[in-house]
Amino acid sequence: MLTLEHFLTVGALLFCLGLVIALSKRNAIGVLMGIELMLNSVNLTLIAFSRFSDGPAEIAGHAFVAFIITVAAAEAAVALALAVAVYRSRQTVEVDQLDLLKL
Amino acid sequence: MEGAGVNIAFYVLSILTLVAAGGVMVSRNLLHAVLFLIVAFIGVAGFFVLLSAEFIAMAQIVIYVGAIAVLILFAIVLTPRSVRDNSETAMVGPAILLGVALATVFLFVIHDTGWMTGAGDPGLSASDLGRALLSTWVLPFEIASVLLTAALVGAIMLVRSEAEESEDVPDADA
Amino acid sequence: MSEIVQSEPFVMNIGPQHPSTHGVFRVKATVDGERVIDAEMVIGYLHRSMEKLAEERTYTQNIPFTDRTDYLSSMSNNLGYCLAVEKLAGIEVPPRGQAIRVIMAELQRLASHCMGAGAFANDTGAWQTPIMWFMREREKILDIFEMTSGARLTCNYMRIGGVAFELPEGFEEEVRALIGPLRQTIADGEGLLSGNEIFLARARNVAVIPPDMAVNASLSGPMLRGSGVAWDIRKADPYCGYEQYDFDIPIGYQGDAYDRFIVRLEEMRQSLRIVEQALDGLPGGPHSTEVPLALRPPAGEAYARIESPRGELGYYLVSDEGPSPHRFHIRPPSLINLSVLKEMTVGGSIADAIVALGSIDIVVGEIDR
Amino acid sequence: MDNLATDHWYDFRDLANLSRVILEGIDKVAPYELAYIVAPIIGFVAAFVIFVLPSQLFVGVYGERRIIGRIQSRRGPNRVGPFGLLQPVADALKLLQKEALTPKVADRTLMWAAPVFFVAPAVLLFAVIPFGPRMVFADVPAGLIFFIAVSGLPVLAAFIAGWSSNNKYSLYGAMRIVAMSVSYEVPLVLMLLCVVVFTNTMSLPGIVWFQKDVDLWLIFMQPLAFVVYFIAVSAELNRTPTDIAEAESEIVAGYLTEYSGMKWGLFYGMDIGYALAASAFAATIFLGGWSMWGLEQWVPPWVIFIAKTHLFYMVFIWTRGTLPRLRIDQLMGFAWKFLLPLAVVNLFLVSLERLWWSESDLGGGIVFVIAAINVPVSAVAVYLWARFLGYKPERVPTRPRLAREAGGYVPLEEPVIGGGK
Repeated sequence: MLTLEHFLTVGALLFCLGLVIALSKRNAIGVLMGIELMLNSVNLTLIAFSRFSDGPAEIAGHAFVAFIITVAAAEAAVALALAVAVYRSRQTVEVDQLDLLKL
Repeated sequence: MEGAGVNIAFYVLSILTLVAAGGVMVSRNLLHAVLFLIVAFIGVAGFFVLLSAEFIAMAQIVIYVGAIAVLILFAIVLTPRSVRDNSETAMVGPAILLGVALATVFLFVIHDTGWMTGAGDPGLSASDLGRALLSTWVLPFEIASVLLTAALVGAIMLVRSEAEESEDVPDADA
Repeated sequence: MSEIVQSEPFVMNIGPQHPSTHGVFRVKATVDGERVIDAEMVIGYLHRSMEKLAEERTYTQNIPFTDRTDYLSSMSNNLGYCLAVEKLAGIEVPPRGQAIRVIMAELQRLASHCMGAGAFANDTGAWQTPIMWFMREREKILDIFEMTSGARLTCNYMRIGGVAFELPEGFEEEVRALIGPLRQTIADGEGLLSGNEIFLARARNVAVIPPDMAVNASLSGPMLRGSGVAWDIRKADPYCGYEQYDFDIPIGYQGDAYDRFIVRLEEMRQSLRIVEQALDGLPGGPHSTEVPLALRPPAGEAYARIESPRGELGYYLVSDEGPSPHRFHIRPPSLINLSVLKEMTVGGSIADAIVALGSIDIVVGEIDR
Repeated sequence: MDNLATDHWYDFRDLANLSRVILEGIDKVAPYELAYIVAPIIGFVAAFVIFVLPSQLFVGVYGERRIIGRIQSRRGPNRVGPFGLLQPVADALKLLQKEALTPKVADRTLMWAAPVFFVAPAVLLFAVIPFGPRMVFADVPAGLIFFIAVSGLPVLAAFIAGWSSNNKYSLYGAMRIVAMSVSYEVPLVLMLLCVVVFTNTMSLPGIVWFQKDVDLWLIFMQPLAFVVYFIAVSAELNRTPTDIAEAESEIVAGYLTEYSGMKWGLFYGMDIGYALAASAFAATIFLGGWSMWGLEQWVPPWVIFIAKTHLFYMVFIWTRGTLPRLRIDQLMGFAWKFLLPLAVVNLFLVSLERLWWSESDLGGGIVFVIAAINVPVSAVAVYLWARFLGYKPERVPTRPRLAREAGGYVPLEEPVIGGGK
């Protein structure tokens, strides 16, 4: 018997793993991967809510996920372009090296 | 959702997805990390199928696995070997601490709340979603398309070097 | 891709073990993404020291060596060498011998161009089909060589003063039976490739050699003619009575790989014309003059050149009145034609580099000798 | 809908009967859940035994080699077994015996995993293909997008293969295949979107039923979509003239350079598998699937379907035997500059037509009008767009100039343009 809690648990664990990755990775691309994982976990949660509910909330979950996927695609493209641009000017994509604003 | 098959599928997918996500964290090679990420994406797509959201599952595979993962692979392969390691900054300790704390809170909330679950009608098809997107959600839909265009233009403008911009002066014979 | 990120240039070995280097030839290409920014040729994998070895053998014994330089056109190599010795020793060749030599040299040109055009099509990616069609015709030519000289590839047929044997029974019929199908195959190959949009995209405006560069680099053969320079040793400095035959020099338009390909195909047609004329007017008489086995030419030097399938093939001989040449040197057209490879490849993509190399039609045995 | 075949198990016009009878039999003697496990196995075995394996071996390997041999005026395999029919088996045995080398500097795990990742999606692809009216293994409502999603996966496997080999040629192959598939996915998906808009369904059986109901195949209603599908799919499958990822004359064997033995064999076999899947997909979408204007009443529909699939595969073989290969920049330019605008124009056109169809009450006969419009419009669009992009074949000489006498450079009388870069 699978309940909503099962899916929410997986979503929460996935989100936390993504968060840890996004916060701790040195490489900008690694950070991006963490963010993608977080977005995925949110999608999972939304779809789970949608599946276990009735009425207009059901379609809303799907629509939200569709928008999140769209935004994630745009975000990935821009983030990778940023990484490439940063690499071009600084010869590194390591986020702790990018400290020009630090005093 | 009942039945042995669904239960087995859920646990297999959970283990697959979470192990793959952990693989993204621990693997030293950035490319291995991306491949783990792809497995995690496929696992999440499997969850979507399990939750009878076939269309979203397919979109997940097409966009995340087919496009985003490929984009990341490109970005990695095109940066030199020296920046291809996947090590952590000094913030790894606090990050893990935060993650564990957040996970605890999440799990507490998840299991403590009495969720009002409905019957859950699994028959939500792609055409239902399409109709919703073009009626209820038409404004966000259009905004998303504008966002995609903006992201496209922005990504191209970001990576252009000055040499390339000078190349694009229209020639007489081009 | 290199436009998105400045990628690091790195060295890529094309060869010596590579499907498209036509033998053991190596290009150390420095590439930036898909673009070749530098190309260095490495040759010598097939060096057999023929020029030095030839100084230890008699003039007649050296003929088999020449088979093995350009192993795709042994008849032409035999001919060039024999012409040089004849010039050195002042030997006249009877008319029948000369006509047989012309037939053999032209058949050899056909066989070699079959290989060259087919291999070039293969390099552009026309997977095996054109080369198989041309190989089918080449096999028939090799059959004729076998029935004449006993060997298919290393014929060793020319001799100082003529040719080794009289033509066998049925030779003329065999050759005449060959001409029609060969014309058809040339037309087929042309129909498959010459107007083909993909082939044009791959070969047109690729590896362009301007005419002044072609002349300055002393290119010869289809490489030179592809650039629009009308130069053919058979016309400019006739040997073996080429002045009697009626043929044209095909020349290209702008010196790209495509021009060299169509020039080769047209040259095959012209060769067929020459073969037909030579067969029609095949004179009687002896096929060879008597030449002493241990030939000792008078002291001096001689340079004889012929239009081999690949270009100007020259043999330079110095005699000190001994039984073997004092100095034996070959001017291999493949090597000289290869010298512009860097100019042809740098700036293009890897795929263009392969097409450029294929359009030269090299034979590594000749380059390394 | 009329049932074409009877429900008797011996009616081989519909093999679904057989599987149903077997499942019912199992249901009587075994617990309920077992049928769930047996059903996929039966479907899998049936699809493989009837279609995939024989097609792979005898069309993909043997047939391809024989036909290409015929094109190249040679015989092809003719020694093993009658007419050389056992040649694929002999090849497989040889590959099994060969050592699968792994270079010292390669990424061993990934190099081992790549063929596995490559094979798995090929098996999935056949699940949604309708072989007959009821012979569809998994009737996914979004079968079309399932197909697109799954057929994008082997590209990643090929990338892993190329990258893990740690060979420059392999890396080139890997980069090329990824770049190509990303580019060609766009016109491909747009064109399939045209099909979806037109047929109003995303389910593959639904598309077949649509074509059967209007008695016209989609290839006539959507000729441009068919052409673009063929080009794009041959690019994704690495078939000549777009096989730049394996271009053997340039980068040796691309991402397969370091593979040998059965690991290579899996790639080779599954390349054919994907080509067959793409052919089956094309047969379903554009060639009417199992329907054949009533013939399916008499001939088993799955036989018709397999015949159509093989027919489409023959076109792959034909192009492979005759065409040279394009360069990567030309291929990318072709996808973005040529196919993409055409696809957008076609989508617009199809949407208008669909709107017209749903607004008017002309019934099914309107598809013939639409076909009569679309065929010339597509041809004109292709021609005009090619002209606009500078395609002028008649200006390219196919024969060289001729000179009578030897001399220097012969200047051109008029500048030559056209073709090339």
